[in-house]
Amino acid sequence: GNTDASVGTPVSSEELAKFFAIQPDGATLPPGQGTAAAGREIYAQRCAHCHGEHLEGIKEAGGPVLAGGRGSLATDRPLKSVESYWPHASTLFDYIWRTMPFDQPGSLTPDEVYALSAYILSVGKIIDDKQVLDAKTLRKVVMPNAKGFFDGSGPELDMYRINQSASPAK
Amino acid sequence: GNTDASVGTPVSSEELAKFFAIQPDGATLPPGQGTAAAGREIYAQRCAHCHGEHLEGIKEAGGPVLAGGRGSLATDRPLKSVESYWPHASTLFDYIWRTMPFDQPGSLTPDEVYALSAYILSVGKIIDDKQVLDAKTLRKVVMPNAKGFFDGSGPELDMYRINQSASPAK
Amino acid sequence: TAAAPLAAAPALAEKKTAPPGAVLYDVPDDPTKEMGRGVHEDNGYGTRSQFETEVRVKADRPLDATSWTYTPLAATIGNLTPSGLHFERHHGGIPTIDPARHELYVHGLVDIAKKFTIAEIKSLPSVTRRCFIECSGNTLDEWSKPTGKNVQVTHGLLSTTEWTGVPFATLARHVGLQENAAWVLAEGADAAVMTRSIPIGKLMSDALIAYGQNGEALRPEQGYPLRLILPGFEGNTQIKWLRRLQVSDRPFMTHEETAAYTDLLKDGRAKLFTLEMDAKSVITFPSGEMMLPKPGHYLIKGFAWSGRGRVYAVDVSLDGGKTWAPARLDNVPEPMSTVRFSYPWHWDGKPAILQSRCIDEAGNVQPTRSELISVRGVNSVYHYNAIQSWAVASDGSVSNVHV
Amino acid sequence: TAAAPLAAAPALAEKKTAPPGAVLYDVPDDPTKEMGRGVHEDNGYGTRSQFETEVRVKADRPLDATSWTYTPLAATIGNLTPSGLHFERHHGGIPTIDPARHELYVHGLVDIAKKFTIAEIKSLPSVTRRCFIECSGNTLDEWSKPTGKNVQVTHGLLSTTEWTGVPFATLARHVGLQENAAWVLAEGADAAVMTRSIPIGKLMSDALIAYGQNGEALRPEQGYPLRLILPGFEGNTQIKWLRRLQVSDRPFMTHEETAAYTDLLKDGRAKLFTLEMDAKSVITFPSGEMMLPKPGHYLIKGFAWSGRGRVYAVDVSLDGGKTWAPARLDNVPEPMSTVRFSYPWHWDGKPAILQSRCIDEAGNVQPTRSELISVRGVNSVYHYNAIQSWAVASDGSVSNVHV
Ligand code: HEC
Ligand code: HEC
Ligand SMILES: [Ca+2]
Ligand SMILES: [Ca+2]
Ligand SMILES: [Ca+2]
Ligand SMILES: [Ca+2]
Ligand SMILES: [Ca+2]
Ligand SMILES: [Ca+2]
Ligand SMILES: [Co+2]
Ligand SMILES: [Co+2]
Repeated sequence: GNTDASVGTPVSSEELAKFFAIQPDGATLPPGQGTAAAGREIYAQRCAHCHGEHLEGIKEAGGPVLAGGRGSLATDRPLKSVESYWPHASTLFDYIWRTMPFDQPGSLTPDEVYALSAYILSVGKIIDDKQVLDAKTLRKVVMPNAKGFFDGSGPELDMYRINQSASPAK
Repeated sequence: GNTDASVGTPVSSEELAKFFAIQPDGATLPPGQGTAAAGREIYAQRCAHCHGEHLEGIKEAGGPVLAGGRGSLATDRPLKSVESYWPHASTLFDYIWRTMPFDQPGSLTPDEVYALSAYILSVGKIIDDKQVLDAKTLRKVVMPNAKGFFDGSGPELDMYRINQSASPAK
Repeated sequence: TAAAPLAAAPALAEKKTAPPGAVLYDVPDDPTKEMGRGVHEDNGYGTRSQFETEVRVKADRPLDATSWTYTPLAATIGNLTPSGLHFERHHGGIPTIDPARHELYVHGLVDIAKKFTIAEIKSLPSVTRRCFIECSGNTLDEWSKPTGKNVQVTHGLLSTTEWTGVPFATLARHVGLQENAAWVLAEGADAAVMTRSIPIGKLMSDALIAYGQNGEALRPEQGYPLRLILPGFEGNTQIKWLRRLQVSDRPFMTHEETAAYTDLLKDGRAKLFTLEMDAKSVITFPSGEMMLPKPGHYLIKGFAWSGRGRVYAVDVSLDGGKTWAPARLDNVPEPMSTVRFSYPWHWDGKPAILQSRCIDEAGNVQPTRSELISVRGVNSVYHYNAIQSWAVASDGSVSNVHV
Repeated sequence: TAAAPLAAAPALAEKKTAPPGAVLYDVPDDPTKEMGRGVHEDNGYGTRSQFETEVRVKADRPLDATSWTYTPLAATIGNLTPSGLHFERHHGGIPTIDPARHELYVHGLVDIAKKFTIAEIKSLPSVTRRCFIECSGNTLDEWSKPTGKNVQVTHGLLSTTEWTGVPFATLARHVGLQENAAWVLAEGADAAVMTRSIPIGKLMSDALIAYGQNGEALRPEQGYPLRLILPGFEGNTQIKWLRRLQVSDRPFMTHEETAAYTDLLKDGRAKLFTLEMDAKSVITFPSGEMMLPKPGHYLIKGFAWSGRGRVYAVDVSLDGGKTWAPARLDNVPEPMSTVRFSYPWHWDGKPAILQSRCIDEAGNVQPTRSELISVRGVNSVYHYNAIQSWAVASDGSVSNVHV
């Protein structure tokens, strides 16, 4: 029984540099940059066969839609995409870098991820297609649905409203 | 949930006749009979290769000793055999019929089991080698160690004797 | 007599291979008349019977590496899910990880960032406890109309396991927590490098860094060699192949807690961090695709669970929710664990609609479908916990219905 | 990148086959950079990790059909024994039984003799509970001198399972018991047609006609499709492949309760019907054949159990029994079930003798070896429950000793 703090090996920040996690403030975004034009090329080569030439998704390939659906969330047929749903651009960078392309995970450089992010955001008309994305600019991107979320933790309190129309007093 | 006694199918005594279990009173011994002479022949063919020509057991074959060891139980090298240890002849009949020969279980007729029992009991000098064993005679066989057992159920009370020699008062 | 040829057992002669998880042996006519097989033919790790055929079924998805399998809930016995039948949900497939090369990093807002080997983690005092894991996407096809044909598909993203591991709080003493520590990123070593942000309060109350499952090491598809166990939280947060815990003062807003695993409401807003699984239950017998041979006595059986504490009670309705009566609880409820319930029923042969509802010790009552959709709409995807209805027709057939 | 060839993982390249119970997969250098394998490659029933190698080991016996295997007690995690590692003892080998052709007969001193199909038994209300099974021959080589080299061999005829089945009392209501019912013969459908006489009081208090083990059907070697479970009783009485219960007014004096499984004393007399397993415990870490790399902190771990109720406490001694101190109990004790205990220890590098003793809720205290042999001699064979001593030498090696 290790009853003191002796278990485990201290690690340096150099050793930790192999990990990443990008928070919404973008403070830990890596050096690098990219544009939609560069992103379009990479996308065509490494993403389009799953997500479709126009980011429309390919059902049989398993790649979901990446743009469109803006304004659809409160309708009967909500379309959730990067454009319509995602609250933070940091998530896009983090996720692509982390796990895409699905068939070659962990193979993209930061420049490529900036470029792909720029491309997807520009197709979604969230940034201008000339915009250079880097650690400084990406953190300033405001997503269309940025205010669409609220903290849903805890029990569903709406389940505890008394239905007035059903109350005998009415 | 079956809340009544409706589950299960009643069975007739004919259907139950395929089972057996011989209790010490021998009440359920089957019809049939056998002698040590007949048993010796069967034993040589079907038992000796595991239990040894002289019932001495064959370690490598896995067949335990079947006779001998009388008077050894209270010594440093007790030898437990049918002759020295078993309290009831009914058990011998039941067990041989149930499961021997080990490599051909359930293949013996009651006559063969009477004969084999007679042979093993006569080698152990428990019955005369001329004795015909059947449902009537087998139940009268008194085993040498018939009185050697007592009910051991419940906790080991001997563990609760205070050791007088270790008591300070002495 | 030697073992009879396989042909003597017609049922098996037809299918020449054993079911998954089993080995095919000759079936003697009378097993008391043939020596059985010796010990250690299995080389020391046993298999299930060749007569047991229930398996996890997989979702019909384009990519098996981001897909799921359902536990055969109607076929499991008792309250544990056998490890080989535990439901799965992977986002980058199942990695094969050598535990000798796997380490857990704990860093961020800590006094001493550290890594821990599996051996080091196993050297610390451990806790063993039972809890369910449910995917928050369980039952997601039932919002608009009855869809799943059987209970394996409607509710099979649910399993119950006895987990062994080290409390997060124990590790926290070995790294030191800084005062502003509030959220922790948990990261997996799979191809999805799966990440979720967990409130530190949850981690410090009952989280386990688990290495054991039902008495042995975690199964590969459950995170071998390490998994984060968060009793009662949605399955996706209980990071498998755990390699890293990063302590922060705020959540990370990862893909799985923004783009996915958030609950869209009618008004277009969406709920973040709906982490606890709600009070829920389901009848497993009789259930969809089953057939009651004739009127008579039947024992209705099912599971109930809640991510918000112990199950307090389960009610059963035989008339589609008009009247309710308490069921028996077949095991002592444990926090964040399933209970088995049962209810003796005499079926008179007339059409009936069977339902169950869970009440947890916090007082939460499993809602009807209309109650649920009145507050959540039908596009939430996740956290569907409405009362399930199974219709028994007069011919004895059972099907999934909405009332 | 595609999966690297097997040669990339040197440890596995050497042994071309997976350990028992596992399937061999390619081991990527970095599992986050390669898509993992998809769901359902296992056809729906999972296997353990290829890195988990512990197995049941078999006794060195002339006939594998009457032999036993030991559970690797030092390798199991938590309190359950995985079904694939449950110890075995067979007297006629493992039969392969088709459940569709298996019936349980209940007859003798009953009002209506009946047979029950497996489906009928499963239709009745069931109980799920955890208990250990220990062979009364467990530890039998330790009477005269320390013999077993490791804890798998000294104590591995012990396993803990969650069993599901129908209480005997439930069946008894379906057949009716006659007034003089006192003992019941239980009979197996194996080649040994194993039989034991069980007191009716035990059957009516907590016996189960079990069909479930750890969430699924019984494993074949544990009695598939039916086993009699008698919590706390010696393993041999818990008849596997159960096919018959014959109610009587007296015991049957079968081979296994006269010639075998009786306990010979010094005076030549022998005890019959020593059915309950006594209070017992063993340290599994550190234990025989292990090596402590250097002085320092270690967490002593072990199991304690009693067939006479719950474990109340476990004491540990570091000096061969001169002084004792209470250990932690790592799980809530359940009746007739194992508990895990642990004890934080700083080893100073000097020779030490580690012991544990179990105290059950009835007040029974596990005896020292001299206490045990003073009342039982050294030829009892069965029911050896003395305190086990493991000697830690100054080089860190651990071995089995008597003190
Ligand atoms: C082999 C198929 C495949 C390829 C190639 C691929 N993806 Fe994907 N992508 C997927 C799948 C499948 C998912 C959903 C993953 C899951 O189920 O967790 C996904 C999800 C995403 C998402 C999240 C969508 C959402 O709303 O949740 C983004 C963004 C994305 N991919 C971007 C890319 C980019 C950029 C590339 C190329 C660099 C790429 N993908 C290449 C299959 C692919
Ligand atoms: C293939 C080997 C083999 C053959 C052939 C065989 N036996 Fe056995 N016998 C055994 C084994 C092994 C045991 C112990 C069974 C156990 O472990 O439960 C045994 C046990 C016995 C015992 C009980 C001994 C004791 O004290 O417990 C008797 C009696 C016996 N056999 C009689 C017979 C007779 C009679 C035959 C022939 C008709 C026979 N055996 C043929 C292997 C054999
Ligand atoms: Ca709301
Ligand atoms: Ca005594
Ligand atoms: Ca055969
Ligand atoms: Ca601090
Ligand atoms: Ca590889
Ligand atoms: Ca009666
Ligand atoms: Co949620
Ligand atoms: Co005994």
